[in-house]
This record gives sequence, C-alpha cells and structure tokens, in this order.
Amino acid sequence: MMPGKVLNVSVAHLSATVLLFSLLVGLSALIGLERQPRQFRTDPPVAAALNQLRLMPSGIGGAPPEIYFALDRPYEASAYDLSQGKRLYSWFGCASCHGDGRGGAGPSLLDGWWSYGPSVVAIAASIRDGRPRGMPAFHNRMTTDQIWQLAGYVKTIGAYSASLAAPSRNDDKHTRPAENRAPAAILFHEDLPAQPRSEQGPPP
Amino acid sequence: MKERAVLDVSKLPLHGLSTASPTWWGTCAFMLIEGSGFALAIAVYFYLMSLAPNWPIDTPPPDLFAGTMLTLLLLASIVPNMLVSRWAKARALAKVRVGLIVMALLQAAPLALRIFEFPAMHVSWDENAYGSIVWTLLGLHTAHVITDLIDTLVLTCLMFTRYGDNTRRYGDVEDNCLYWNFVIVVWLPLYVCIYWVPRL
Amino acid sequence: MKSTSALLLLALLVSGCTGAQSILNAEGHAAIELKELILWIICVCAVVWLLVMIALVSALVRQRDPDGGAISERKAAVAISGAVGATVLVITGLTITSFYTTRALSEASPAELTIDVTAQQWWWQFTYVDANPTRAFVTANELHIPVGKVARLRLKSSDVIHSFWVPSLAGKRDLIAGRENMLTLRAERPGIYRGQCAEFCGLQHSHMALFVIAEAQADYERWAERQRGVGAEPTEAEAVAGKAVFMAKQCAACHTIRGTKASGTTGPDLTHVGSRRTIAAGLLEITRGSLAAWIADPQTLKPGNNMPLVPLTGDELRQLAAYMESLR
Amino acid sequence: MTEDRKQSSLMDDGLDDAELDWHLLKSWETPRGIWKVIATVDHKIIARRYIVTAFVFLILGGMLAVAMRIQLARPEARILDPDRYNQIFTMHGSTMMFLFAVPVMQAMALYLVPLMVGTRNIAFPRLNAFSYWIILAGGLLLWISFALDAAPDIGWFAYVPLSGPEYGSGKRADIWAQMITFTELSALAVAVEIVVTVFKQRAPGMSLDRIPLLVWSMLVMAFIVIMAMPAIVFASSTLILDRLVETQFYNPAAGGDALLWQHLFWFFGHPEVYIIFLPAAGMVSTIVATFSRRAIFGYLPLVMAFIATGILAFGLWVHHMFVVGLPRLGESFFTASSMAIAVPAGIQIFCWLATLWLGRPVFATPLLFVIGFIVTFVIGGLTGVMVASVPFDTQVHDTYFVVAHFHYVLVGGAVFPLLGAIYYWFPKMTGRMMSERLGRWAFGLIFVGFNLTFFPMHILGLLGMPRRVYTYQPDLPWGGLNLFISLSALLLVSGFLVFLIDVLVAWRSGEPAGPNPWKAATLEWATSSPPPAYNFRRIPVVDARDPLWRYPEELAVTAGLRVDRRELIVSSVVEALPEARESSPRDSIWPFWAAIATSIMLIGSIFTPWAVVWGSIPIAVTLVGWFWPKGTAEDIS
Repeated sequence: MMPGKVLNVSVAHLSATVLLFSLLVGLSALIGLERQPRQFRTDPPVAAALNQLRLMPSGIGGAPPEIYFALDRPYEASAYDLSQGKRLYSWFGCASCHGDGRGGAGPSLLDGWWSYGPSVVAIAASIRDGRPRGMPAFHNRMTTDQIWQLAGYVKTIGAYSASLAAPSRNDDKHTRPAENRAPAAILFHEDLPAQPRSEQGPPP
Repeated sequence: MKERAVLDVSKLPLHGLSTASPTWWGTCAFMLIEGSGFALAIAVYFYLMSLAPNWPIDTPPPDLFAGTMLTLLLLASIVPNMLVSRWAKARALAKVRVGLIVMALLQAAPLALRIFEFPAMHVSWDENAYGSIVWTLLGLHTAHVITDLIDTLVLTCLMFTRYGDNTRRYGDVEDNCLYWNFVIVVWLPLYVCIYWVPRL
Repeated sequence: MKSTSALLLLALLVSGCTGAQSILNAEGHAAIELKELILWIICVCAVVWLLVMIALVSALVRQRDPDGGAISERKAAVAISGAVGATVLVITGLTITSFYTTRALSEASPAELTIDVTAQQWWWQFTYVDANPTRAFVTANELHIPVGKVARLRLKSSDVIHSFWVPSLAGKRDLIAGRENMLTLRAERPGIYRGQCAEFCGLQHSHMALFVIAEAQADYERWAERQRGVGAEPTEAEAVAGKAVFMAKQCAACHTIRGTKASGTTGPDLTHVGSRRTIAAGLLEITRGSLAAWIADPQTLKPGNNMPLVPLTGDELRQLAAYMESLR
Repeated sequence: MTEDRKQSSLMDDGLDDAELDWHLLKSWETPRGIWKVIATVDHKIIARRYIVTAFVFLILGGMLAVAMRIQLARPEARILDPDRYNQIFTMHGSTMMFLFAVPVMQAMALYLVPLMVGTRNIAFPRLNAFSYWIILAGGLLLWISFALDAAPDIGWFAYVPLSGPEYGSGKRADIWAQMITFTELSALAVAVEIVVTVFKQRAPGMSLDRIPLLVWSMLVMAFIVIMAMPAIVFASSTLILDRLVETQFYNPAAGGDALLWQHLFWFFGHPEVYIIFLPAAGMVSTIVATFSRRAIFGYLPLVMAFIATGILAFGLWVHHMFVVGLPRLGESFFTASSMAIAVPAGIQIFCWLATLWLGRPVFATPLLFVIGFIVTFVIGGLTGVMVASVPFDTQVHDTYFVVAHFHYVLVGGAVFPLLGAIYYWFPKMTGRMMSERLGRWAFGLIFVGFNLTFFPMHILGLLGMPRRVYTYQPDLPWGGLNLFISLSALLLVSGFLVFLIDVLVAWRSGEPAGPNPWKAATLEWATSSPPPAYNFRRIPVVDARDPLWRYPEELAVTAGLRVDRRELIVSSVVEALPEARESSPRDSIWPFWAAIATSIMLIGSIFTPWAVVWGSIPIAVTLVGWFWPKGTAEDIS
C-alpha cells in the first residue's frame, strides 16, 4: 500500500509486524483448538456406526470405527462431551466401584495401569460389554453416544498430561486434583512402591 | 480569538515534588485501586468465615513464626525507607544510591520468608475455601512485594547512570518509597486476618 | 400520548386478559397483594412522569417575558426545592408501602403441606413430604395443592441456580445449590397456573416450565392418594409390550416407575406420567403422539437436555408411548 | 550539558502566532507512518480511536440484538439454536457494557477533559495509549472466540455455578472472565488519567467551583471506576482460579458460596450503571446550558448530586439479589437506599428543566436528543424506583419488565445523551458540521423506534415473560407483542443507520465548523476545530465558569512555556494556582509492546497458571523500556 514506507521500515518494525500477525493467528488457533462445536444429537445411523468397535480377539485394545475419525474424535477432544461424560460417571454410579478414579471395589483408573489397554475404544468396550470380575455391561443402560462420552472422560482421569479440554473440578468435596490438572501425574509416581493391582481391591 | 497574556509562568520550576507532581497523584490513585482490591479480599475472607461452621476449616491456625518475622522485617524496613525518601528530597545522590541498594535487599528478604509462609498455612489452596482465600491473600501481597522490588532494582540501576541526578528521578525514588510504605501498611491487616483471626 | 395509550392497554390487560402465566392474573394470596401494590406504584409513578412531562413541555414552549431574570431564578429555586421535597415524600411513601407489603407477606401462617422442590437442568422434582415416610411421594413438573391451604415449598437445587416463579400465585424465589430457601403458596381459587424457571440456567432455560394445579381439598386428596400408589399395570396389548421395551431399553436406567424394576433417579419419576398435563417440563401436552415424538427425538425438540436419543423401531416407539400414556 | 540545553531552550514569549504554531506543532505533532501512529500519545487521536472502536462494538452488539429479535419474533422459532442464542445474548450484554458503554464514555472524557480544563495532553499519555491497546485486545479476544463458536454462554453476569468449573465446560467462561480483566485494566488506567488530569492540569484560575460540569461528572465517574472495578477483577480472577487450579471460592461443598459471586459482581455491577450514566449527565448539563443560551441553573446542587450519586451507588448492589433469600431486614435497608438515589437523580432533572425554563431554548439536534433523554430516562428512573421495592421486584425480577427498565436507563439515559454529544462535539473533533436535517431524522427514528421497541417489554414482563429465553411456546400470550417489538426494532435500527450515514457524510464533506459553531462557553471552543496537536497555542487563564461567554472577544492566556519540548502547566488541586512547568511524555512504541505482552500473559493464563510467571517477564521488560529515560528534552528538570 505504501511501498516507500514498507521499504523504509527497520528490521525491528518488520519483525514486529510479523509478530503481531502471528499473535493474531496464534490467538485464533489457540481458541480454535479449544473449539467446542456442541453436538447434542447423534443421528441414529452415526450412533450405530459408532457402535462398531473393532476389538482385538483378546479384548485388549482395538481400533475405533472409521466414523470416529471422520467425526474428528469428538469424545476425546470436545470439552462439552467430556463434561457430559463426567456427569454420566456420577449418574451411572461408576464411583461406587471406582471411587474418584482411584479405585475401590473396582480397579483404579489413574494408576497408569489399564487392564485392557489405554485406548479409548477399549474403555468404551469395557463400559459397553462389561469385563470379567465384576465390571457390568452398560449397553442396555446407556446409549452409544453416552458410552463414548463416558469413555472419553474416563481416559482424561488417567491422563498423564491434561488435555486443554479436560473437565475441571466439581462443586464437591475435594478428594483429588481435577482432570484438567492431570491427577495421574500428581498422584501416581513410578518411584513409589507398586500398589496392589486393583483386582485385589485397595490396600486395607 | 485574540489572546492577551496575563500570567507569566516562565519562573515556575520544571518539575514539582510530592503533591505538585502528577506522578505522585498517579501513585496515590493506583494505591487507592489496590487498596480497594485488598479491602475486598479481606471482606471476602470475613464473608467466607461467617459461613463456615468453624474457622479455619478443618485445619489448625497457621504457624506464626515466618509471618511474624516477615512482619517485623517489613516494619523495620520503614526506617531506611523513610531515610531514602528524605535523601531523595535533598537530592543526595550518593546516599540515595546506597539507600536503594539497601532497600532492594530489604525488599528481597521478605520473599525468602514468604516461601515458608505458604506451608505454614497447613492447607493447600485447593482443599477448601479457607485455603483458597489465604493463599490468594498471600499471593496478592507477594505480587506487590515483587513488583516493588523490581521497581527498586530498576531505579537503583537508573541512579547509577547519567540520568540519575535529576529531580524527576528523585521524585521517582520518593514515589517508590511511598509505594513500599503502602505495601507494608496493607500487610498489617492481612497479617492480622491470616494469623490472628483464626485464633480468636 | 404514547404513555396514555400504554396505560389504556395496561388497563385492558388488567381487566380482560387472563394469561396462563401473568402477574396481572393474580389468584394466589401473595400474588393478589403484590398485584395491588404493583398497580398502585405504577399509578403513582405514571402521575410523576406526567408532571415531569408537563414541566418539560412548558419549559420548552412557554412565552418568554423580555426581562424578569432575577425574579424567575428565585422562583425556580423555590420550585426545585418543592419538587425535591415532593420526590422525598413520594419515595418515602413507596418505601413504607413496600415495607408493609413485605411484612404482610412474610407473616407466618402454619403450613398444611410441605413440598420439597428440587430444581435441576431442566425440570422440577416435587417431593410431597409426610410425617409418615411411606406416605411421601415424588412427582415432576406438576404441583397439586388444595385451594385455600398454605403449602410450604422447601427450595433446593441439585445443580445451577434456578428460580421458582408462578406469577399468578406468588413472587419468585431462587433455588441455589448449597442453600435452602422457602416459599409459601396459597391459591385462593381453583385453577391451573403456569410457572417457569426465572433464573438463567443454561441451554434449556426456556423450556423449564411447571404447572400448579389448585383444586378442592377432596380432589387434591384423591390425586395424592393415587400418586402414592405404584405405577398402573398396563392392560392394553400395546402398552404391555411397551412396558417390556421400557425395561429392556435404556429408559429404566434413568427413570423410576414405582412397582417395577425401573428405579433410575437421573430423570423425572414416571410412575404417573400419564396423569400429567405435559411432558418435558411444559414442552408438549401429553398425548400418545406427543409422547412418541418426545421419546423418538428429545434432542430436536429440546436441544441439549439430558435425555438421550435412544434408537427405537417404530413399533417399539408406539408401544412405549402407549405404556407411558397408561401410567395414570 | 543540561545547562546548555536549558540555555538553548525556546520560549513562547518572543514568537509571533505563526512561528509559535510552527514550533509547537513540531514538538507535539504525531508524524506520519503506521508505526508513528501506533506510538502516538496524543489524547485526541487515542480518544478518537476509542470512540470509533466503541461504535464498531455498538454496531456489532446491535446486530446481535437484531438476531435475538428475529429469533423471538415468533414462538418456537428455530432460527437460532439455544447454544447460539445463549452466546448471543451474553455477547450482546458483555459487548454493550464492557466494550461500548464504559469505553465510549471514558473516551469522551479522554477527548474532552484536557480541552475543557485547558491543558495540552492528558496526564500519563503513554498509559492512555496502553489502555487503548488493552481494550482492543480484550474485544478481539471476545469476538474471535465468538467467530469460532467458543464465545461465553453464561450471561454478562456469569453467575456461578453455571459459569463455574462443573457446568461451564470448555474455555467459554474463562474467555468471558479474562475479557473482563482486559476491559477493567483499561478502564482503571483511564480513570487514573482523568483524576490526575482534573486535579493537576487545570488551566490557571480554574478553581474547583469553575470546573465545567462535564468534567465534574467525569471526575466522579473516574472515582467510581477506581472503587468499583477491583471487585469485578477480583471476582473474575477467582472464577478463573476456581476453573483452572481448583480453588474453592464458589464451591458450597468446600466452604465456598455461590452468592459470594453475586455480591462481588453487583458490588461492581450496580456502580457500573452510574459509571455509564454520570458522564451522560455531564453531557446533558453541557448541552442544556449551551442551547438554553444561559449558564446552567444550580451548578452547586448538580455537583453535589453527582457526588451523592457516586457515593450512594455503592450502597444498593443487593437490590439485584432480592429473590435469593437474604434476611428481610437487609432487604428493607437496600430498598430504602435504592429509592434514595432517586433524590439526586431528581435534583439533576429539575435543574435541567429549570435551565430550559429560564433560558431561550434553541432546538438543534443535540438538544432534541436531550429532550428525548428526559422523556425516556424519567421512565427508566421511575421503573427503577419500582424494582427497588422488594415485593414489586419478586414479581418482575428477571422478566422483560427489567429488560425494558434497564434499556430505558441505559439507552434513554446514556445513549441518547451520547448521540446528542456526538452531534454537539463532532464539529470540534473533525472541524465539520453534521447535518441538521439528517440529525432530526435520526433523532425521530431512534426516539420512536426505541419507545416502540422497549415500552411493550414492560407489558411482556407483567404478562410473565422471563428474560434470557431463546424461545417461548405458542400457547403463551406473548407472540403478538414480540412480533410488534421485533418490527419496531427495525425502526430503531434504521434510526442508527441514518445517524451513521450522517457521521460518514459529515466526516467527508460536512460544512466547515469554525472554532465555536454553537457559541458555547467552555474552553474547548476557544481553540480551532479540530484542535491542533498541542490543543492551545497558549494555555488559557480562567476566572469564570463560562469563560467564552464572559469574555467573547479575548482569551486571557499564560506566557513563558517552552515550545521546543512538550510542556504544560501543573496547578494546585483546589485553586488551580500554577505550580510547575511540567513536561509531557513524547510518543513511544513501548506502551504498545507492553499491551501485547500483557495480552499474551492474560490470554495464556486462561490455559495454564504458568503463563502468569513466564508472561510477566516480557511485561517487565517492556515496562522498563517504557519508563527508561531516553535523554530527551522532556526529561530535563
């Protein structure tokens, strides 16, 4: 626009312009990362497709259905779905066995040990179909959408580095750091003596 | 419009000190803002206290040692602080230089004690509202101590440059002393709140 | 002129219109008192406004006498002092009036009925408290009270702040997590009064209505007695099938139907859902069709609410709707 | 070396007017070039930027209002989904309050106060530059998040727990809370500048009882900002702490309290109304006096009323909380104090009416807007008296009655005077007149459109329609009125369009204004239109409230200021006796960098608490760059 002026600007000014521009872009990107398109309704065909979990024969690990990637992995990335998952965790009584995530009658969810692998699809399969030694199946109590929301949330409980979309504390008594502070990283240290594996229940 | 000169201002000084200096008034206005902030924080402290069945919530009152030492240290620093202010008014460059170095040390020392104050609360910020408000009060005050320390350090450097011997700089030193007095004065109600109110 | 036409309109509304949810359609003890106060204050203020307007117009268009400066300045000073004095009088009067109204409204009359109101996103749960716990019962979104009797509501919230407001019966009161508030209702005439959450509470704040049904004592007793009972056993074939669907599908995990194994507590109690006027907190009047529509796609009718879209076949849907309707 | 410079200093006494202008311009002018413009500290340029930015936000906020009216025109409309609607009404409220109303009023002060008190620049001009970049960053933060579907959806009041960690998922509430920090930072900075400018930079002889009323109102406003804004900064910061690092301020299960938020918010939120209204009252006082062709009647009572309003403003926040279940006694006290504020408001209205009565009104557009103001603001004030009554409020609280009430107060009480003020001071700011003909059209459309839009909302409220609903059901008797309101809103919008067209046309090709087109009395009309970079060739000396009416031919001025550096007069607080020939800072790019560093820190701290630590370092660096002496003539003392 003003060629003379542009040629005249010092290096400092040029870099300043670049910085300003990248700042704006960065700001947009940062918020864009946090973008929360809230999906309230999952079309029944989409839900049906999401239900096609492809598990390893052992039941440990597997791959989510293609549509999960096509949807851009909403259940691990959307803050809204994660917070819905957190509500489901209490509504469906998960705490009665898993406590605040540190386990109880059921295994701990944040000690870094996942009996069936840490992938979200394995967690979803555990919720949907249940597992031996006491984990009930929820497929006739929760919809596919809800199972995925809960699975995504459960994954954040045990995450070692908190995602930006992880939920924060509840309006409740404080028992452990909230998911957005990566409780697993704070509570579980490799150098501590190994705690009894959850199948045996918590230490007396 | 025609102009008629009725007042000759050429004999006026080029910079006034204290109430004749806009900077002084600006410092006062900022102290009023921050004072309002501290007053509100204290009001919130008492509001939360009025709701709680017992105070502090589920913890013993804080240990007195670190906080009391810090209070004494802050109070002791008033004397050199006032001296620096007086020397600045008298434009005694050498004395101001030494005084500022002393003040920088005296402002850094409380930070060392402050490190021990947080564990002395026996509560973490995320445990309950009591923990949240005492950590916030301490944090708020720490931020002011750090701000003034940085200000003092920069001023100290400045006084050793060719810009040092200037009424404006002496005014800045006086304002900085005024601000440090403010940091001390707001600490006193905070100290009472944090350490003695839970013992009532 | 606009304000007079507005006043006219207001008068019209006061006399003629009976909205389902209106401050001016006062049928409760408190609301009647409040309506009188409101109309009185509005009238006083309208007069004040008119006086100011007269002063404004005459200040703008009056004939100016060529010189009378000093005298009129003194007159103006007197006039202003008078006006300020009048202002003080008016606001003192209004303050005292409103103080007495508050006192009259808060005079404690013994409650004959206690109901726990728990607001949640985005519906109302009502628990009718009884000294004998087996006679207590739970319902949702529809409150029945006997006419002329004082019902005491204990207001609680299980999530965010809501506000209980049935304008025809009483002023509003917030429901706040961690606190308990009180509100008393006394309907003077039988009727169906609509209310609505009046504090912004998230996505479906707009669809969080409730109905208060004031009825004669005998009718109320009959209703309460039926509410205490377990859910009706369906007889119609379609409804029988619907019950099976309800128990097999996700429904039972969130809703309770007393007398069956459905005992979820996340959603409203459905034991007598068929006896209510509306579904989904005042969203739709209950018919078999609207029930089916709601179950088929709650997220389109009330986006963001906590009832999930449960995939069902057409038959299952019809059967469920029939079952719901049969729960009277 | 200092001595040399002092000797070579150039004084204004020996120069003729043209030479003086040339030298002053050289010292004060903002050079051309984008970086020079960014670095400017001229209060007029910055204030103009502020005003234009605020009006851009007004247009954006207005578009949101139109979107809401389209959605509400029919029952159960599905033009906006509830999620979007909640974002929109939150954005509308936040934009109008934090990005339009407060900044535009402060911007008018930034432009007018230095001119009206007869000085050459505002106090702390670099802080002023900083404050603009900060509020711009805050506005961008909010609006970029809106564009990305991540805007706050919690209302402009952001009540916990809805905005808290459990129910406000994602970063939406944090963005709102941090936007607050941006805008309050900027508002506080401007308030300090106004206070110090009024206290210390008044023209010699302008003792406290000769300050123009607009300046008084801005001074009181600045003090309210200083006392009230810390509350909201504290509230929004603790909200972010609750959400990010799990403090428990608002968690009832851990000793916190949801009502604490409401107390803090309204302790700021109610004074906020007077922060917006008092400058408008100052504008009205000025316009009424000028177009009545006489001095304002009741100068002292008006000043007292401003101050009383400022004090009472802090005693009535609880009237926003009448339905939360507080003790009866407290409620009665707040009813009384809320009603009491009607007394200073009444005094103001009566004094303006008396001035009009005693004077010879000239019905120019600014006065039309003031008349519109009196008509509507009295309605807003009276409905304010109504909602101050506890029992009355239990029915209308959070209904459309309240929506009507505060739009009458804020649009009737502040936007009407503001538009009048724009018509009034536009010639001073641009050197060109706005069109009287378009002005009358704009006034007519806005006045009629406003009343047709908002008056029926009173009735909707009485008919039981709550606020903040994205739709309502067809069987409720609200459809007709809502449709009527939505249609009337178009009339209101067309009025604003006419106004904007008038501004743009006048800016390009309005008639030249001359220094004092309205024959007004205060000092800003003693200099050319638009004023030169140095405001006054020589700083005036004042011995009356209406200097230009008292001495229409001749301006008493000072002599003996240097012209080769930026110099102005500092005077005493009460009598305005000259105390020093103080310098005024040169242009600097550092406030801009400091604002960028501050923005990075504040936005980063939405995501991680460590941003506060690491982000403070660049802020400290930029501040040192800002305050480090550069050896210019301004540093000599």
